[in-house]
Amino acid sequence: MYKVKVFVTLRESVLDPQGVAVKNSLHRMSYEEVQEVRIGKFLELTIDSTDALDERVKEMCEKLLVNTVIEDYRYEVEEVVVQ
Amino acid sequence: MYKVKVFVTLRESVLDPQGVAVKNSLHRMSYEEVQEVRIGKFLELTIDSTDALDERVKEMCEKLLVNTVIEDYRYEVEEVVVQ
Amino acid sequence: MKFAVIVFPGSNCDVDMYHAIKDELGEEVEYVWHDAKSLDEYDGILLPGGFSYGDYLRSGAIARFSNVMDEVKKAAAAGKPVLGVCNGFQILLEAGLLPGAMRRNENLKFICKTVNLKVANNETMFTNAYGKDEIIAIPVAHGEGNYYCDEQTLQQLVENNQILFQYEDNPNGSLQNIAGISNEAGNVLGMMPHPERAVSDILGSADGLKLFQSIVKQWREQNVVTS
Amino acid sequence: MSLLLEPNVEQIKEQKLYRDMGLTDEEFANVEQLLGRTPNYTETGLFSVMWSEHCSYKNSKPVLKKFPVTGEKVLQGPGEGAGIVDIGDNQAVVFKIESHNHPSAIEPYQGAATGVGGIIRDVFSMGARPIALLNSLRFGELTSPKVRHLFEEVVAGIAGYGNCVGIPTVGGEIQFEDSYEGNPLVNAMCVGLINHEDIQKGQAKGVGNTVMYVGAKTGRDGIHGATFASEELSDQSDEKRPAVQVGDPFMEKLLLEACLELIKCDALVGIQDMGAAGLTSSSAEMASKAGSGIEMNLDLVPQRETGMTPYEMMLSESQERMLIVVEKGREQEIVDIVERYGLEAVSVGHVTDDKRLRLTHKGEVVADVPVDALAEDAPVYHKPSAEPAYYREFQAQPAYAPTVDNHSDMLVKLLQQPTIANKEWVYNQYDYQVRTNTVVSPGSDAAVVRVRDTNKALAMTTDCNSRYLYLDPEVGGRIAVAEAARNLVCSGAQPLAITDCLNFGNPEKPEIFWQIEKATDGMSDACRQLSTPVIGGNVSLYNETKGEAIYPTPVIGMVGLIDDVKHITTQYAKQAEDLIYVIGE
Ligand SMILES: Nc1ncnc2c1ncn2[C@@H]1O[C@H](COP(=O)(O)OP(=O)(O)O)[C@@H](O)[C@H]1O
Repeated sequence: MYKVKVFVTLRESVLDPQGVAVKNSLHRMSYEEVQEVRIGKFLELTIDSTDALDERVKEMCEKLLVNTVIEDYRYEVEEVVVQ
Repeated sequence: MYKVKVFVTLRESVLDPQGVAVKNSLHRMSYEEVQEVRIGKFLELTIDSTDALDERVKEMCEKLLVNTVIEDYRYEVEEVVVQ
Repeated sequence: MKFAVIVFPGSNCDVDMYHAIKDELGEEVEYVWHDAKSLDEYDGILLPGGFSYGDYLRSGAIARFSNVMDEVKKAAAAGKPVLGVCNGFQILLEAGLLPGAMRRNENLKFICKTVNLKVANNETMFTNAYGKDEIIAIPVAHGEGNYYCDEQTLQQLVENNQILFQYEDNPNGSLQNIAGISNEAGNVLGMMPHPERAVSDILGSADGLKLFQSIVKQWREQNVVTS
Repeated sequence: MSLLLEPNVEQIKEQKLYRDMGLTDEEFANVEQLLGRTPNYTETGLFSVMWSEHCSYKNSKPVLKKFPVTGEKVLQGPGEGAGIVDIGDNQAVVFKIESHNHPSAIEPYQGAATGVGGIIRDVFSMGARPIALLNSLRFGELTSPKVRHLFEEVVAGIAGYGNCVGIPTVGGEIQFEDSYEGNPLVNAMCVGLINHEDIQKGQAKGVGNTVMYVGAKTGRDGIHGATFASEELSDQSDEKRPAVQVGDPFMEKLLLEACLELIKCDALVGIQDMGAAGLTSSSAEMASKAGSGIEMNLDLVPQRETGMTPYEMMLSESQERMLIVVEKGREQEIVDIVERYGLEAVSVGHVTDDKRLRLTHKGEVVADVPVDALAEDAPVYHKPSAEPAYYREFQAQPAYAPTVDNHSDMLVKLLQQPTIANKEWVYNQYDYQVRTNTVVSPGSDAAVVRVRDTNKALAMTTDCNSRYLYLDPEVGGRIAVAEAARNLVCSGAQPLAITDCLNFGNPEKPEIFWQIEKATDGMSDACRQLSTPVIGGNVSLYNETKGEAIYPTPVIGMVGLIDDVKHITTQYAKQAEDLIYVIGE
């Protein structure tokens, strides 16, 4: 059993209106030390097979989970011991 | 300068309709090895101060970034060298 | 002319599209379920608005994998008119039938109101009944209509006259005030505003009807029936 | 949480654990008497939710009796999921309003969203196609950041749910006033359209017929939501936070379409939404109304989480679920219809003739109680009532007439009041046009939705000026109904009937109960005068924070009929030089 954590972020060149809004809110709450906020997605997949794990995760990301026109991604794999 | 990465996930027993829809879609695309998908948020804050960093990040999370009624979070701090 | 309105789980403007075609345009129209195997019998394909698959993950991201999308691609390649409105536009983007991507509205809120559009190109199968630069009133209703593409793509859109509709007063922050774009061949149109909501005076505007009339006019010209 | 940790019968009784679930000592004794024994943990849970104010109306029944509920055109009065009024041509309008105040105070987005989801299910479980949504909202003053947050999130939640399901949100009202600061009001109303022959009842008829479960899986969401809705908000409410449910409007849309197809299938006998108190109220009420019983095997209930106990399953308020009764042997027809929409329909039990709700789990009977005890025998309280001192003081004051020096300035000031100001910011977030039948959009006196393929249209509005009710609940109650009627008439409609949501403070305080009594007197009076019977509604009591009650707020939802779309009128000035008249006193 594997836990795959996928981090999806907007590409650098794409404006992140949500991030800007959150940053502004933080400033209003006087957390002025915050220079920038970027908001992305964090997906946790529980996967039950080892076959070509990397390859298949990449496929899932590029076909469905990520829109590569505006998003970048990276992922981490963690093995989980099933009791 | 610090990069703080915040991972926000739905609490265990909270329904994640988004995750369910994505899982079903992956299955239709024949990634049947995927047992579960949970979708959360991934925030990157660039912070320009060291003063009570941990404390203030926790505050920001609990006051604004995270809806503690239905979400859990954890974060990582990374020091960034400014050129 | 016979239209297909594609119904995905979560589509909700399918009924509006259907009635616009049947009651106001007076053409033949049928609902086609998302798992349909063929669209051969239809002359025009309509992807309606709504929240296909709840718009979970990203609008249109899951719907694009529906069986019927292969058929939509075939119809597009065959030069049939394919119109995606709102969620339909988002699906066409995700499916790669149109370039670019959608972001959340600049103000991060869903926006429902009637806006003025400029018909930026009236020489297409979707706009031939409009005047050049005609201003039309069409409702928008979306949370993710903030169109984005890279510089190079934008340049191509401009050079090929693929931008058909632009907002007079941009409600969502889209690049170049883009409200609707076509593919290079000109037979696939994606637009955020809802022409099917503006097809009779009782609804506040009938400006959208000409879009459908344009499609029919072009189709009639190409398919002259000799009897 | 597992079975092992559940208290046993003695512990429940000796440690008075039933109190934590909201039952009083007398009520518990009453349950023991009805059962002839002490209830176990699951059974105590069943009674606690069914006897909560939210499900049993134990405090409000005496006042609700006063409402006129019948009329020539009324096809269904209070008692079912929603009321129904004939509009001719074999068509009828179905509508109801409901509160989701407490969940919205705790988690405004999801609280408001699931409020919308619940009221939509009430309408389509009657067999009707929902055609419009309205709402009525009350918050503290916008100067408080906390209030602004609540306001933004509630509006976003209503939009998020309604827009996705594809039902236009066409109207509503909003008031900002201090008394709602810690206890906002979120009332949602749904209007549907039905053909007479499609009207469904939530009844479990026909011994041996199959009880099926349709829709989302059951999780541990909102356990004790019904009890929670019947309690005052305190700082401890934060600890009850897991009680908040998360909605899935996409699932609701599928469920809606599937159910509207199901009602065309004559294998369907009864259908009811699993609302507050979920499986418990739907099963007990369906059986009680039909004079039958239900036996369910809880192992068969679709579960989202592992290790759920009978108690948890029965009290879960997971959203987007329906309980249906199907002719024995025809289950597959139901499964086929539902699967087309990507949903599950599972047989979980059958109808019996012994008028009992019997539940089994892992081969054991875990509850066995009379359905009428749950659904009918809840206590009814006639709370003491007392005229509040503040009211006497107001009455003693001389009538006040403000002096205005500069009318232009005053007008501008008035228009700047958030309660009076333009509400575009709100309704532009609602898709008010989807289904292309909205003929008069938000912004006029009432919304108007045409009835396709006829010349008819329906006008609808929600209204309540709670300041008037605070000053004089009886007159204020009358005014609320009259205002709603005027809004409809100004749109060209003949008012048909009302639905109401009685939002009040703690009824155990005599002054509050007095407000309830007086307000409902006034409303009843106006409803009689205007021939607009009450065809359904909802009660939300205990709207207090730190002992301070909200203003008495009985929200009126009214629907009227326009015979011909040509007669629709809007409130806007049409052209220069038009004359202005004042009609009335
Ligand atoms: N919560 C709301 N949801 C949708 N529409 C609303 C809401 N609040 C107000 N509106 C719309 O804004 C308009 C003005 O509302 P309101 O200020 O309450 O006016 P009135 O006093 O005439 O009822 C009405 O058309 C109403 O339907």
